[in-house]
Amino acid sequence: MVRYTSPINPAVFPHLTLLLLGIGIFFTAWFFVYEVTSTKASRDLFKELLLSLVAALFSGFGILFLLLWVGIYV
Amino acid sequence: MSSLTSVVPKLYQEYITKTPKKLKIIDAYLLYVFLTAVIQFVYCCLVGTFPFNSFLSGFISTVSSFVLGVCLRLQVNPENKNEFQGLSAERGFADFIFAHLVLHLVVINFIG
Amino acid sequence: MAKIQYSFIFFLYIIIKCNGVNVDIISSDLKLKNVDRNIDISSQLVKITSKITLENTGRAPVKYFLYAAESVTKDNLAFVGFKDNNNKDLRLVETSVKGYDDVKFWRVELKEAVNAASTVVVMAEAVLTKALLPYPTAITQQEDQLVKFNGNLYFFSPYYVASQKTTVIVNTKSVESFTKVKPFSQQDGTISYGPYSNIGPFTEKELSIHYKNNSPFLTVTRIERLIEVSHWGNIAVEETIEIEHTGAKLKGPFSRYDYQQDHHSGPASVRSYKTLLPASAADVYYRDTNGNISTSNMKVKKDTVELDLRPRYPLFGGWRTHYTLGYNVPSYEYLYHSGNEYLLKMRVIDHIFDDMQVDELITKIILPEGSTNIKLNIPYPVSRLPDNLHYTYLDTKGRPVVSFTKRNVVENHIQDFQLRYTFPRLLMLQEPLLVVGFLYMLFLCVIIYVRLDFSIHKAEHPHKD
Amino acid sequence: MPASSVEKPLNSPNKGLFNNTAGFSTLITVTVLLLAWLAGFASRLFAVIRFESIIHEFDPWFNYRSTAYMVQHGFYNFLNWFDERAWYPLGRIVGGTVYPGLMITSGTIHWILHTLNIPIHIRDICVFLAPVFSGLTAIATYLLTSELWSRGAGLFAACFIAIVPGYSSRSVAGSYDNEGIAIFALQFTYYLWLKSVKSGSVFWSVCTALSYFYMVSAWGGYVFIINLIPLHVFVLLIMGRFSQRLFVSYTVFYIIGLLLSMQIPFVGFQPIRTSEHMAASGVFALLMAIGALKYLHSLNPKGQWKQLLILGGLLAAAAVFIAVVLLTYMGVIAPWSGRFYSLWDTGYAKIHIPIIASVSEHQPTTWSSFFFDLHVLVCTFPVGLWYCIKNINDERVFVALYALSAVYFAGVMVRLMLTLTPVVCVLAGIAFSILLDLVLREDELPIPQTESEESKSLYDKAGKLKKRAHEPTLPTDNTGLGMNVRSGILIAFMILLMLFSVHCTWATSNAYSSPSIVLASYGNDGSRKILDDFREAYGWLSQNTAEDARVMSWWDYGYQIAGMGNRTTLVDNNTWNNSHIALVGKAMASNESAAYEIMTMLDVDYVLVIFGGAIGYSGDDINKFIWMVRIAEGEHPKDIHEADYFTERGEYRVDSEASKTMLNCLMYKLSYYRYDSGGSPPGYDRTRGALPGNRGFKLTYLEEAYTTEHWLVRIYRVKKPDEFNRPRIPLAKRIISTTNAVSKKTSKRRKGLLKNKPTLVKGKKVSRLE
Repeated sequence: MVRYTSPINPAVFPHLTLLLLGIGIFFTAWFFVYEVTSTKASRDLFKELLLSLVAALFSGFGILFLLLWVGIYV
Repeated sequence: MSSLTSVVPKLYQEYITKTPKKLKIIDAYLLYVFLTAVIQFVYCCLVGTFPFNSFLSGFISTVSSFVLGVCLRLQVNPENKNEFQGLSAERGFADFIFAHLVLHLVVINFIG
Repeated sequence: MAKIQYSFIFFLYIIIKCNGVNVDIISSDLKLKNVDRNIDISSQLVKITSKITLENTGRAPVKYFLYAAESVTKDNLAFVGFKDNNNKDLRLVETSVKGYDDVKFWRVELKEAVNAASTVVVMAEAVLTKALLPYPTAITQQEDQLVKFNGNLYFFSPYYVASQKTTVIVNTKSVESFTKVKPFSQQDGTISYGPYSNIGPFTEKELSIHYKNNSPFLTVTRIERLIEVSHWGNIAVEETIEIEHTGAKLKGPFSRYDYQQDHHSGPASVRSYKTLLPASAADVYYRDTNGNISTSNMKVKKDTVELDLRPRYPLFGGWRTHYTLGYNVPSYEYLYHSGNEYLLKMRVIDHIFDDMQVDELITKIILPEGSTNIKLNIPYPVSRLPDNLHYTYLDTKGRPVVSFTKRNVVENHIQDFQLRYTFPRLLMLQEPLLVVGFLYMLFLCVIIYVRLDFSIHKAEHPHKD
Repeated sequence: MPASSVEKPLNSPNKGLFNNTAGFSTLITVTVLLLAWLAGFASRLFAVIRFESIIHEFDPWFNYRSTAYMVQHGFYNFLNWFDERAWYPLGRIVGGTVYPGLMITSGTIHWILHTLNIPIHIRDICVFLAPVFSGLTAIATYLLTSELWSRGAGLFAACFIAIVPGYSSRSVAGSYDNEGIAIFALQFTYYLWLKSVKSGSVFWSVCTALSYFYMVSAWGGYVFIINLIPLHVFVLLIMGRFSQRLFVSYTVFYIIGLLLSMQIPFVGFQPIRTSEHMAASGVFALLMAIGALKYLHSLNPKGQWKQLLILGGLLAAAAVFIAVVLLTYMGVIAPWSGRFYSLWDTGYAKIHIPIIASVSEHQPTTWSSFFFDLHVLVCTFPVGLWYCIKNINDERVFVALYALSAVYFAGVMVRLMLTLTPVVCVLAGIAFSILLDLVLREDELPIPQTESEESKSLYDKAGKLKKRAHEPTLPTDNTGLGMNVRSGILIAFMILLMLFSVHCTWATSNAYSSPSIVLASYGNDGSRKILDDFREAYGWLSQNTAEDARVMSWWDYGYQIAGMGNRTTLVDNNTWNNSHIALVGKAMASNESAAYEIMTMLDVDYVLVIFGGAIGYSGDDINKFIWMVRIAEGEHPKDIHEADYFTERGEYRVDSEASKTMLNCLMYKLSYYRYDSGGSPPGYDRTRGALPGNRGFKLTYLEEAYTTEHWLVRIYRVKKPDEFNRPRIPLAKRIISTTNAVSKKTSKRRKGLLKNKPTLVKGKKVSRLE
């Protein structure tokens, strides 16, 4: 039995949060801009799905680390 | 005042000829609702308004049905196309239904 | 299923332990050659330490001996412990003896058997709570608190005691009255009795001391200790504590003027006390239902974090207060693992204030969602409460909660429990993926909404134009 | 989904041509709104950061307590909640005497979060509700302004309202009061109303009615809506702007709104029974009449219908007016309530209802507070108003009326500054947008509309995105009329906006972010010391008194005692029963033995007084005492005379020159009992700068139960009859005083509900909604 430490050092939570959330927000913005600007004809479902998936992934992990950073240890 | 008496039949004539059939149906409905309201009002004057909220909800629901009917009539009337831009007759009817939905939910709640 | 089974076995174990299926007989071979007893009644607790020299007068070696508590004290007895010469704890088992139904017995198992005609020295320690009664029961703000101690003048034992001595530490010169059985002597702060020789088994004689005791008489009426384990590297501890001043009640008015003018005013009242937290404790908060209690200081020392807690108001006799104290500790201090097997080693209860007495303790341990195979090991008997589930951030099926309760707890109970469980590491990804999934659903809704939007418009367009 | 809702108005004007810019300008709009929300939220957190997450002031404690009750016991139990902890021995039917919108809102949020397994304490939800709603208000303001003028103006308005002190004064974190959500409901209702007038759609009218319903459930200020919208309609009628759209939107809104508003138990049948609501029904009837006449006219457009129409309209109006007056006269419709009179005649309250006048927030507004609360906006909003009137249309009539009426009301009562603030923001947003438009447009001739909007939205973030904003202007250095003038104006604007945001932050942080139950004092070295005496006392009450103990205090502290101390109170901030309050005032103003009679009659166990003399806290009971005397005198003119409490020269003093009555009244004795600490000389009262005139006295009927560390709160226990040697009181006298009190209590029951603390601390807000 060895002492258990977190898989990610708590000291980097803030950096991870900012980085991941930043990327996440960028993709989210891209996604929404795409949704707004594209017309019915020019819309590409695959691109939409991909963009939203990337956005969701990054923001999801970003939010998790945000929670950890502010002290909500889930 | 004499002009008034002469005007009434003329108005009636105008109405019969100019109004589309669809609107006439609505007018019939309006008349019916109006009569219901009058009956309720007479009833409350004669008997009293005891469960006041029930009377109110009944009376107001007829009044609002009337108002909504009038609104529907206005929106459906092809003469008013310019007034209500972007509102089709179907949209008007959908709105009418929606308003009634809200109205009757509240009335049911209020009537006790 | 497995969990239920384990808890069942555990309960069975407790039941066996508590009911004292063991029946012993008092061996007539054993004799106490000498007993040196120390009764410390200077705080709110009665702490009795006795040095017992045990002699085997029989022929066969003896592996164990019995310890007894008189019927009066047995309800107040919070803790009993034995150590041998090398300061090692000895195993204790509760037991009973036929014919002595109202006496409580423990069987103390010695490390090595005592051979015939040889002696062994053991140290006994017992802590009594609520054995000091304030008398008078109500005092005014300026008065000192007087308490009465009633005990046994002789060491209570199922064996014949050849010689014994008792020292009572009162830590004050103002003793109103005390039992005088010769030989005795009173020096400043202590009263000594004995040596008395040749006292028979189960002898009781009243020892009564009435003296001034202004030490804080605080009772924790209820403490709920919540330990929440997160595998992201943190263990959160939160204690909800209700405290009552159980000394002499305050009679008459409370005067702020007197209290402020004269720092000796309210000698029996408690302005503040110190709580020691683990050295790694961080993010400490101290609040009650109305918000933060701003009157507290924190000092970080080398091996502890010392909190100087001041309740919102000074506590006089009969006054109560309640608060919540919480902090975080990093997981590597208390959590061990090998592969997916985890072991949590933490204190059942932590320090609240010196010489604390706790009426009711409830400890709850919240494990990460998905933990299975939970096994709990506690150094002394407690009653285990049914397991349940706790829901918090990003939970789906709930986190398992292990909880147990114990009454009458004192400082000697600050010991580690061990909790083993299995947790697949991959499950840690469940929480972020939940967020990701949720966000993705949101985006999908937008995608669908954008398409849906057009279909409605289409229906209307032809009519419009 | 803000993005999608913004998308539509945007796409329509720039279809095709500016497809890409459309996307980016939406992005910018959304970003600016989000930033406005964030900035508004953050600037309201001063109290939380400086102190903690805690409910502020007085009324919020009641709201919090009832929310907690609702969360614990469920909505239906809440509606039927009879609170026996208040107004002992009368009790209070809470469900029927509150606007439940606030509690329902936070209760719903709590419920949703808990179904999602987010265990946030209801207190935190209550604390942060107002800041969150300020963001929604910003969005509603944006929508309203874009409906009125342009999206650029909308962004300006949204940013203004997010941080303007006039609004944040009522919505800082912790000030959990009805106004916090009501302003959102107000703005949103107005937005929907304009939308429905514009489109004439039944759907939008119904939405207006629903939003109005939310407003009714949230705040007594809904009366403002139900009078302003009819006024709008009426003015449009007078201006000859009747249209069928107007007919549709108003009639539907009125009738459904009427029905919905009566669903709130506290409002009940008021909408058809009281004068305040009559204007709306009058306009409704008038509109019906005009609609009918118009219809007849449309059937036969020939003839002298015009005159007939006008005549008919006037006749209908006259008939409606006479009917209302008649009904009022006959008593079917209740006349205006006292508070409304005080809106017309500022002197009314002073003369007739001391309890209303005793509240600082019902004083007329001073000029400086206009500037303090609105800063640069107060100077610019007339510009917006001017432009609105210049380019008038149906909606702009509305905003003009809104502005004018709100200015009037804000002038009458400090509290109503709150209704002025949103419209000022809207108009100032319009003004700024026009001015910037003027300055920028000529620069960028090739890129019209969209670009200017974009740069405008950049400018919005006064201070934040400023640098980038200069870029588009500087490079286009063509001939324009005086580049220097223009950039000069631009820079002046920038400075103005920056000053504005600095002022907003400063005002919010210094004037409006004090929880008032936790006080902070600053030492000479800048170190901060927290004075937590209120919670110390309430904590003591809740832990160390009997569960059913009854605490007598002045009504200001009723809600706090109930909320934090969890004990029964006699009077509280819901001042519906003036005679009960007067009785407490009388007890405080009488001498000890007379007060004891009253206290035994009311079963009082403890008496709580606030005494600031030791630390120099000016809002204490001795300073409020003169209002107690006045209110008591109003109900018991035989026993209490205001003049007795003044010196012969008419001064209000506590030192040895004070009047004898003053020195022997209960309030005085409880405040100064054994008060000998403080600076030099001992017993010096730092609040009033005087040495108390009566010292060293003993209390016969009460004993000190607890006094907090800084003497701020003093609690006394009322002794039971067997605990003291009762001085002989002639039996006859006792009987008289009791019967007196009883008869007074029933004789005059005025339904004045006004509250709050009479401290006249400048710029300090006092909570109360009605």
